[in-house]
Amino acid sequence: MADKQYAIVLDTKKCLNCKACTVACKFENFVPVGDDTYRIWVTEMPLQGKFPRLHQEYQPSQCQHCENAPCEKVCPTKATFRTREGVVLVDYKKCILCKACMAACPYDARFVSDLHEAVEKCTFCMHRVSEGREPACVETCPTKVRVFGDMNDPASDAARLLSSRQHYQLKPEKNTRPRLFYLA
Amino acid sequence: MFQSLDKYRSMIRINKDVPSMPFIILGAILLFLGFIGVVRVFWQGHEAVYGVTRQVPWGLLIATYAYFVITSTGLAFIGGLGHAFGVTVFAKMSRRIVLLAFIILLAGFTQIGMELGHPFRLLYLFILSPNFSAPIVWMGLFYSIELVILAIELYVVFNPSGTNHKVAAVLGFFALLVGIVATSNLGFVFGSLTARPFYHGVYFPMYLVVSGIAGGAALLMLIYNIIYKFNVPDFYSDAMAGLGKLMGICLGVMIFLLSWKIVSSLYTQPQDSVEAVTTLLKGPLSSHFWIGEILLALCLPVALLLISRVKNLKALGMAGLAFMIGMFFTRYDFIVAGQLPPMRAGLEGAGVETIAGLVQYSPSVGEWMVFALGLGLFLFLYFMSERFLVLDEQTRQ
Amino acid sequence: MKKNQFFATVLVALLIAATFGIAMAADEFTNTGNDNKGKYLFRKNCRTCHIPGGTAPDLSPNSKTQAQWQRTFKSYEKLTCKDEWKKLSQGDLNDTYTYLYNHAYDSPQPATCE
Amino acid sequence: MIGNKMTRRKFLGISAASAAGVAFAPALTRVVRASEKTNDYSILPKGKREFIASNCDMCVNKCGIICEVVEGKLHKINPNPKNIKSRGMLCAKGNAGAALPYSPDRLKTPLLRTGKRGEGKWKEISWDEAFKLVAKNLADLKEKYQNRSCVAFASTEGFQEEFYYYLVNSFGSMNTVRHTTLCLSSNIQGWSSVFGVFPDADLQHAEYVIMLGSDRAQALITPDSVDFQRFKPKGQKLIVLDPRFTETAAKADRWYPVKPRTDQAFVLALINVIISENLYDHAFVETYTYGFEELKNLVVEYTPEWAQAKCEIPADEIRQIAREFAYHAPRSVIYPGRRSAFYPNEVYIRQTFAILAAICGCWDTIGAVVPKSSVKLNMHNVIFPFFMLSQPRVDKQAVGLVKDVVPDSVACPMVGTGLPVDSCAFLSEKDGSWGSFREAVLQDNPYPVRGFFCFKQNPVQSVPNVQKTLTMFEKMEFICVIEQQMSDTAWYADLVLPHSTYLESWDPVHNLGGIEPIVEFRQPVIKPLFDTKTMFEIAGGIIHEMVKIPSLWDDIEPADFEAFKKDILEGVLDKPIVEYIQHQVLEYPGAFEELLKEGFYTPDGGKARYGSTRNPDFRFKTKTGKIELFNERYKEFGLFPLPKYCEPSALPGPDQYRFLVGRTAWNTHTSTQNNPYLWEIQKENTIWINTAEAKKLGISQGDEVRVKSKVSEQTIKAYVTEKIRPDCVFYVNGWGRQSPWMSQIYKRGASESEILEDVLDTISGSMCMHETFVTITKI
Repeated sequence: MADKQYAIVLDTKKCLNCKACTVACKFENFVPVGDDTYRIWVTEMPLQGKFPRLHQEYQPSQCQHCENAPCEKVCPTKATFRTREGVVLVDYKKCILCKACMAACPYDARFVSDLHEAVEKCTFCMHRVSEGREPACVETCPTKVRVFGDMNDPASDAARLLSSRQHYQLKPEKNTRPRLFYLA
Repeated sequence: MFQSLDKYRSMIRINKDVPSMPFIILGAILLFLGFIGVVRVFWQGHEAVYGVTRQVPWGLLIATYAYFVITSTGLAFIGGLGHAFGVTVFAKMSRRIVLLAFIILLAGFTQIGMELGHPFRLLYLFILSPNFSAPIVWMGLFYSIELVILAIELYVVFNPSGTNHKVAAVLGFFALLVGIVATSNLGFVFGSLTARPFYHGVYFPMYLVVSGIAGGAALLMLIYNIIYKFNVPDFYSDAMAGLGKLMGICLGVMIFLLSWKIVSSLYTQPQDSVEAVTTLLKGPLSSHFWIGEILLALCLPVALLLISRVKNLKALGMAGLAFMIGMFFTRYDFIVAGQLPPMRAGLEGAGVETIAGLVQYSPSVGEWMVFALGLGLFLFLYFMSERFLVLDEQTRQ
Repeated sequence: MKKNQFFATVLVALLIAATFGIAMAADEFTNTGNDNKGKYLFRKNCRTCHIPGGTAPDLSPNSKTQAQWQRTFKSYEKLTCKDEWKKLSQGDLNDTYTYLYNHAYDSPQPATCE
Repeated sequence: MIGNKMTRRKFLGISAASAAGVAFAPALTRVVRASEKTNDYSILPKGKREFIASNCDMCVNKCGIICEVVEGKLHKINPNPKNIKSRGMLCAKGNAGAALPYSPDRLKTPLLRTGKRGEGKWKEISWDEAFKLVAKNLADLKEKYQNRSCVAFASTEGFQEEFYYYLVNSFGSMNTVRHTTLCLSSNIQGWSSVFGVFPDADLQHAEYVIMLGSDRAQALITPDSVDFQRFKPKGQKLIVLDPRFTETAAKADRWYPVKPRTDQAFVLALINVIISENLYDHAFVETYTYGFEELKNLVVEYTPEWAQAKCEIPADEIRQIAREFAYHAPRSVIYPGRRSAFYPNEVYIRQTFAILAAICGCWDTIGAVVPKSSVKLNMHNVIFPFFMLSQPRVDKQAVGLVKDVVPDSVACPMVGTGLPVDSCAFLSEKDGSWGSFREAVLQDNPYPVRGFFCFKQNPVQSVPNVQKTLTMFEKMEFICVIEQQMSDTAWYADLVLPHSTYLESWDPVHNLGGIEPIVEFRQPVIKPLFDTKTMFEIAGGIIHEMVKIPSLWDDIEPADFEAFKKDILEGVLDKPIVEYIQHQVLEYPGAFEELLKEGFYTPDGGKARYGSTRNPDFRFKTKTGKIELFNERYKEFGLFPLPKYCEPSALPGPDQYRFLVGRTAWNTHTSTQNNPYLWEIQKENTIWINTAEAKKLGISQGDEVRVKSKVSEQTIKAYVTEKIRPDCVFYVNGWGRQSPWMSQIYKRGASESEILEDVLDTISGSMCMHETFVTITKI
């Protein structure tokens, strides 16, 4: 396991619901303005309780970069593939826009991009990561909800958070083994 | 060279008995509408013309694709029964069966061709970079083979030197087999979607095959009634009765499968499945479901078959008509229902818009136009064939 | 004698002048002048030297409290630049005072000399 | 957050997507290579790629940015991780700034009105014509009214504002009006009344934080919005009081939906408990403060039980909070807040906060409130002439002018003499009070004001009671607006001058005071896209035309005129702006190069500065030189010297709701809503109504409702929620726009400035934003 295994650890308790990450992602990745065109999002979780005893959480999310990615399995042309670092990517040139991956994704993380003429989604900003920079959403976040790092490197912030804090993944019942970890 | 063409002359005639002209004209109009749709798609792009969304990526065109190609494999199944399994009653229908199967498969291909963003890319990527874990690859492969088999079959049944029955039997067998495999793979395109429990599993591969056979029978019963103006000669009564019985059996199996699908889905887990079935039973798709799927596709044909005791050929035609209309809704419902429960709740900021917990989909004008293209192609080609080709074994003899 | 007389006269004159000056200053310098003009005068007359890196310490209205400005104006004769002061009319001095007093360190609206 | 869900429609999404695609996609043609074999993930075209450090101008925070420019086109604005003020963050607005230069709604050339005002008929003119026109109008107005102050100049903070003041001072008007009285003036005044300055909170180290009416999670302020969650010390407790369940409330350990207008009662009770239980910092009070005995006597009656009756927070919990606050002192923060005035007693509310901090010794030490330090910059010592025809501010003697907007019963208990004092007494004279300024102009008292200039401000959207603002505009013979887009104010102008964006121009450096002071500046990131100019160039252009008109200079000394031309024009405006900047940082060798590289500068590496005032000899900027618990200055002015609690003069009537205002994290005041990347987050505003009240009124989610106040009525969609007190309703500001050139947001939602009544806080001159009561009816 010499390769890095990238993951994002999220401490949603710090999320201000400020949407900085969603806008940063759009510019970084040429995602056009539009209701359906977004790679990441910040969900306002249901308000709990009755006035004046209220509680609310905010949940930023994106493509989960599943180890067992349903989208990869159903892609007829191998346009969707996993890199050695465990990042699920789309080779836009190979996409025939059958949209099977969109139907297969339990996280609704994919959409049709007019710009790429292919299905696109979060790439963990691999173009930045390969330059030694953090993904745009990670970098821009005021409170640093997201921590990006290598799970194989025990010294990385991400790995330390995972080993020291309780965490969960989204839709574990789908057996997708996401690379997005939410701190409890 | 012309001499060699001469032998085909016996295959060509102008058949004025068949009421083909209205259908040819209708087909031409639909083709024209479809052509406009195609131009729009190329001009404005898929995203602008189609009503599909991020949450409902598969819409009307997948439904119409399924509607056409599954009916085609149903026809191939019936043809195969005649050729390969000695069910001789259908042999007299073999030209129409093969022709229908071939044309309707072509119509189906127009739908998927217009639905895919890069249909031409598909042609070489299926060879250069196939992903064998993807059901779409197998579906594509088997439908392509099916098209080739049907094309050869077409050549064989229209061979003026007479049909080579051995070859026809082998081809028929493979058409039947590949058809079943292709359609069940189409079912598995959905069956593989673990994200959407309504689709997931073996139900759709089975249901699509059975309903396809019923559809093939229904289409044949309807077509014969049309070309004989609801006065099908006795010559065909045994074949028609055979079709009626076959359809009856399929309907029975369909009712059986559907009932258990619905009942099992209504249990509390998985939730998406409950929600999808609820959209059919009392949700946004309930009118389609109860009128189209239950009344037209199942109850009415069953009633007509039972009442006529599979003897009244008009009733069979009516049953076929009802089923073909109802089946359209069945296909549409099955595509849409599974996608209406959202993968993420429609909470603020989620980017998902829901009404009563469900995402919305309704086909756009552009999508209807592309459907018109497929339907028009089918009507135009088939009734042109009726008009200009010798399709009856009887008249040939 | 003559010498002494001269000195005494000068001393008396100075005393009188000083007393008069103080009395006048105390009476005349009020913060009801034109502080807009005062700002202009302060910049023109004082800030030529009282700037960072200038020949005199940097000065702004908020360099002193109101009381300190009051004292400064009362006894400007003690300042090395008193000759410059004398070139100004009483009105101009009062306007300058108004500006400095109104924007002094402990005033309701302290100002730096931007 | 608000209403984005209910307004989403697929077909709109498509049209917006394609429109935006057309607008922005050509900004860069991207190249995409994501393939398994090559491991090449680049998405940018090969070409010259630069990272240019600069400074954000999407709001007031001036966060550090690093702009990624590819082949001369701006691809992305990234946060500057080194910037100590913004702590390496960049919010949604800051990111969306990358779309600003390329906006199709930008003003591209000077526009002269040809139709009626507000009709929207414009003629493109050259800059030369525009400068001549402005100079001529200034000369004409000066001649006609024999008073330079007959032209008013509105502006708001910004790096180029100082050049606007070059224009103002070259003309000699005293009537300038800034954003302060719609902003922090009451807050600054309240804290300054005690400490002489307005401090910052050290949220990074505080163990106990009380926030009253500050939504730091949404109304983003750096570094506070970062610190209060990111660097929150383990175990830090956050107490939030707000009538709305804001994102900040969602982060709180305890949230109290405090009854509006009673925050002061809560804090007075804290002081009461802390003094009566002897929990205050004796040594600190002894050494640094003045007037403790008077304070002690005042708060005797303000028991937690008394406060509970006012603010609806249980007395036990008030007691507990007081004890906890005192226990954690000095690492306790009563958050100073950064917002406009809500109530007429706003200054006293803030004074009460400051007093609480003072008696607990939570001052100028780690984890407390800390006075801002600053980096001294080298000023341009320019002297503007003194014009004989400059009359004092029109609102100089505001007493009497503002009676209509100051309810007697409000003024009475607070102001000893019964009437407000001069509205400018507690403001920097440059700031002016919008409320009293507008009254004075409307009344032509004491003289007519007939010209109006506006730079970066948008009074039509931001000053309560928009009808009055428009009536004021009707009086004007010439209105000139300098803007980037056709704001609602620009829409009513006679001449609109297009200003360059912050990404296309040099800006002078500015010192940002704080616990860690920093100097920020801007440099051009991309070449100007259109025929726009900066305020530096505009001021120069206009002044050059002005010096050609002799009548503009007949009330100054000829020598002054010559000096003016030499000092102001030749000395500053005619030179490259870079020289101006270099002069500013002359004292710090290498600073300019550092600025070019990093976009900011700190002389000492940005160390936090504590304790500069913790010296018994330190003289605070108060009358006594001490931390004043008893304010001698107020006494002098006839105001209550202590934060005496006074009952609200006005309360919502039956069927009325108190109207609240607030912000979101993705828009700045009224200036960013038209940015497509922010618009897609929120496409219009809605009115928040408590679920139970909505039920009573028969209103369901998304219904259109009519909102009626004393001054206006509007329709807006309802957002039915548990997140607001039943007796309040809420809008987020910046919607219901009047300018059709704000293409995405024109007439979407409803405008807060239209529904708000104009009520003045007479001490700070602030507009009170929560003193409007409305009725709601379903349409």
